[in-house]
Amino acid sequence: MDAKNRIAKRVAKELKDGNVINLGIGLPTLVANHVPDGINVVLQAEHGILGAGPAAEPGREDPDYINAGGFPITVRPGASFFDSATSFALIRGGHVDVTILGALQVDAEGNLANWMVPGKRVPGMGGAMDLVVGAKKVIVAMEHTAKGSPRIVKKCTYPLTAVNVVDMIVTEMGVIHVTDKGLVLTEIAPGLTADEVQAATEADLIISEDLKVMDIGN
Amino acid sequence: MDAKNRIAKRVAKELKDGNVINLGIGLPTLVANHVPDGINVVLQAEHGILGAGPAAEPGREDPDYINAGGFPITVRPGASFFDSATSFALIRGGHVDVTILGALQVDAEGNLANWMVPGKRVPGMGGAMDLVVGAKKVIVAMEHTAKGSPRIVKKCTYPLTAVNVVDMIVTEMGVIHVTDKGLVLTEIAPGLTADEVQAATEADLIISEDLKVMDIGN
Amino acid sequence: MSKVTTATEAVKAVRDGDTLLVGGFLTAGSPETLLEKLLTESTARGLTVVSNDTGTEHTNMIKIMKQGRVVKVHGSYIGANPVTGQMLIDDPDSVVLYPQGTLAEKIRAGGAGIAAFYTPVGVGTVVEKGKEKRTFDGKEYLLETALRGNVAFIKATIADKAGNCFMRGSTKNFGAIMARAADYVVAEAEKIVEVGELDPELVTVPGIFVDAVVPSEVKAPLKTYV
Amino acid sequence: MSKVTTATEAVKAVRDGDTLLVGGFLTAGSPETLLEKLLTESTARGLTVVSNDTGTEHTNMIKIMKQGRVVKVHGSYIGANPVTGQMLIDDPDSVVLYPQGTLAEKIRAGGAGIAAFYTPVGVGTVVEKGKEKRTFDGKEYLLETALRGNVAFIKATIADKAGNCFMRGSTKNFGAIMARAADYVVAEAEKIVEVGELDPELVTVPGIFVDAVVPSEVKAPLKTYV
Repeated sequence: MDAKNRIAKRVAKELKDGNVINLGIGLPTLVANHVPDGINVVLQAEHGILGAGPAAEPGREDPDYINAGGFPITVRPGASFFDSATSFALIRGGHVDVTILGALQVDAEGNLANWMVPGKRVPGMGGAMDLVVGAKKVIVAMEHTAKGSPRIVKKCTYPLTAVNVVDMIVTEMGVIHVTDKGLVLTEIAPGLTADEVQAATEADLIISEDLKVMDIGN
Repeated sequence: MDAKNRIAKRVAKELKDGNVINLGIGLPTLVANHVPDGINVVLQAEHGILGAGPAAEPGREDPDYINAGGFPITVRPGASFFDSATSFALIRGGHVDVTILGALQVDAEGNLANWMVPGKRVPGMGGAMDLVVGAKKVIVAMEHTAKGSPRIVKKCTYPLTAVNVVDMIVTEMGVIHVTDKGLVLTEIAPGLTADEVQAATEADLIISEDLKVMDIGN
Repeated sequence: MSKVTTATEAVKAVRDGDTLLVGGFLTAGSPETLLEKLLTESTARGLTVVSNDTGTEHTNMIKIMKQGRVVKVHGSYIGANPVTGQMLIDDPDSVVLYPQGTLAEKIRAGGAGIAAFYTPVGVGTVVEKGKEKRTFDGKEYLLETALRGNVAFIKATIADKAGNCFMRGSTKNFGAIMARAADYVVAEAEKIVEVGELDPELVTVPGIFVDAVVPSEVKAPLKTYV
Repeated sequence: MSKVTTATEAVKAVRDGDTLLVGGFLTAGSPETLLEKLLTESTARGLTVVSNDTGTEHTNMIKIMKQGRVVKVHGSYIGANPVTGQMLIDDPDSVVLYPQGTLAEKIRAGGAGIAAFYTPVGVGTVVEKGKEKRTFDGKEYLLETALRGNVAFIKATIADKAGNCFMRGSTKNFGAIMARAADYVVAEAEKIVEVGELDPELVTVPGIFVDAVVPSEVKAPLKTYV
């Protein structure tokens, strides 16, 4: 399993039966492939779907059923559709249990920057600001560094998506919880040392007294 | 034709093809029976119907189709249903062309009092405040006096439904427009004099230079 | 994971001191089965009830109120329930009346994460008492804040076992928005179907908002009340 | 009274300097027929466009923008339209970006007679610049005002001749709310039926909001854009 799928698999273990979840573009979409048996989650797409399903089979695409990336999808039994105001009422109103998304930077206070890089072309924030403010739990799922440059920083320098919203960070190196005391490393990938994770992390990590090996087993 | 139906028939002449209208309880509901040929209006019911139709035939009542008075009704082709937040968004957002309702008092500034009588049991304002603030045109349809006591007053003394919202008053005695200069009597019932209308009216009436006989012809 | 249970079980969610949102407009969409069990099987008291009208003389809410279990009402038109009318006379603070659209929008805001909004309705009337007034583009508006409940009772025409609800005709009214604005939501349904049997385009209330589904067995009598 | 007309006729409603609301989320629900006629048959310029994304490289809005006819954009995600991206670089004030839910709620407010509302989204970010910040129950919110347009272009799956629209699946998105927030609304529909043929329970946009209905003849290419 590659790094991205290991991350996605670990994130999927956070999901509980009946959870309403929203998956960001890219790596987070892989989480859907790793949802444990016996756990049924309801995938929300922010432009107006509850109960989104897998990608449509080639040749059977339906242009009225797309995901938030414009990709043709299917829906599961029990799905429903609605407009964008209703959809974001749902999101802002705290009805999404878990939102999983990537980050450019996350910092020790749980601040998140994931929508623009200064000096680069600005794509817009889309629904990310709404999702992280509204969701009950925010999980950042990303590769630990950007070509060796830390993404988990003391203080975000990029424009923020939201303040103090991230609950948990899952990377190929480990699992980090955002707490009032700072970032706590609770799980670590097999074969790594806490020092190695700290070396790839700009923010100071508190090493959990109960540090476990990162759980991506069945 | 009795007084109430003469009032309703005159009000109905104000309606234009395609108008969205809301009819209050009581006398205003009679307006639906007098809509001129060739004029199609869309009846809105504030609890979530567009395209309300006549009362259901006895024995064919459908408990899921009621009007705002709890009465079983039918719907017309092209109807639609929605929740109360959507319905009042429609009302407040200015999408009702004409709202027709009764009054306890109307005054020279177009203030309306129609929801409570001090000292009597308070039924609540229901949707009346929303309707008169939101509708493009507000027509008060009522009998000119309450057992001889004027309803068209210099200044409302009952608790207001809304301030400066009434456009037009239609009674069995005549038609009065609310203008910046005050109340203008523009039409008068056959056989009455302007003095007689004034005598039944507490507020000062400006008699239109173009005073016409009240039009309840075909 | 079926959400289907009994009304007797479901009404246990209502605790002393709770705010209970009750869907329905007069008889349409009124959750009479749940209210009947709240009347007979529950002792929860000190309740705040949010309801457009608190029902009529012939529906169940008035019976619960006669038991003295409702201490506060937020509503709009209470003319069909004389007990609510009497509460207002006895203690003006015990019944808070709103323009119907303001009540609906407050509940929608409660479910939508909107703290407050500015509406033009009520300006210059008793409704503005104690509220902030503010001018936008030359027009005056009142600030109204969001309203939420601990529990909501709603009525569906059809529900699937995952809680997706279809509310037919004019029964959507307040139930459809209250379902989004309470911590625990119980839907009674005239018909309960398997997941997948309800057309996704006909879902009035998505199942994620609904915690329990019970069979609807009691109907409100069809009368004219205003 | 049929509202059916041609797209060529309908786009005449757009005048110089107008604010145009354009439904759609990427390709889903994008009114491509109307945009094509706006491109080829209209000379309206100085336009302000309100759109979630201003479409993609392969849809029609970008072509209208290349004609220099759009002077301002209100949107949320513009990553699939490089012309909008360039506008933002050339003149930061020409493109106003909002959190997607804030944009949707501003448009809903515009159609609902709500002057402004308080949302928690955007607090502590660039979005709060110039906006009132206020605390309710210990949490900070931003004041956002309503947004309306002169004309809205929306897309329906089925419309009847009175303008009642059914928008299927994920095509409802912004079109369903924009229809309520513009002075003149044009719906293009894949299928146009007689009044009475559309199930009242399937109406996404009631016909009273729609001024003109035209046949939808141009489809957005189905691609992935993000």
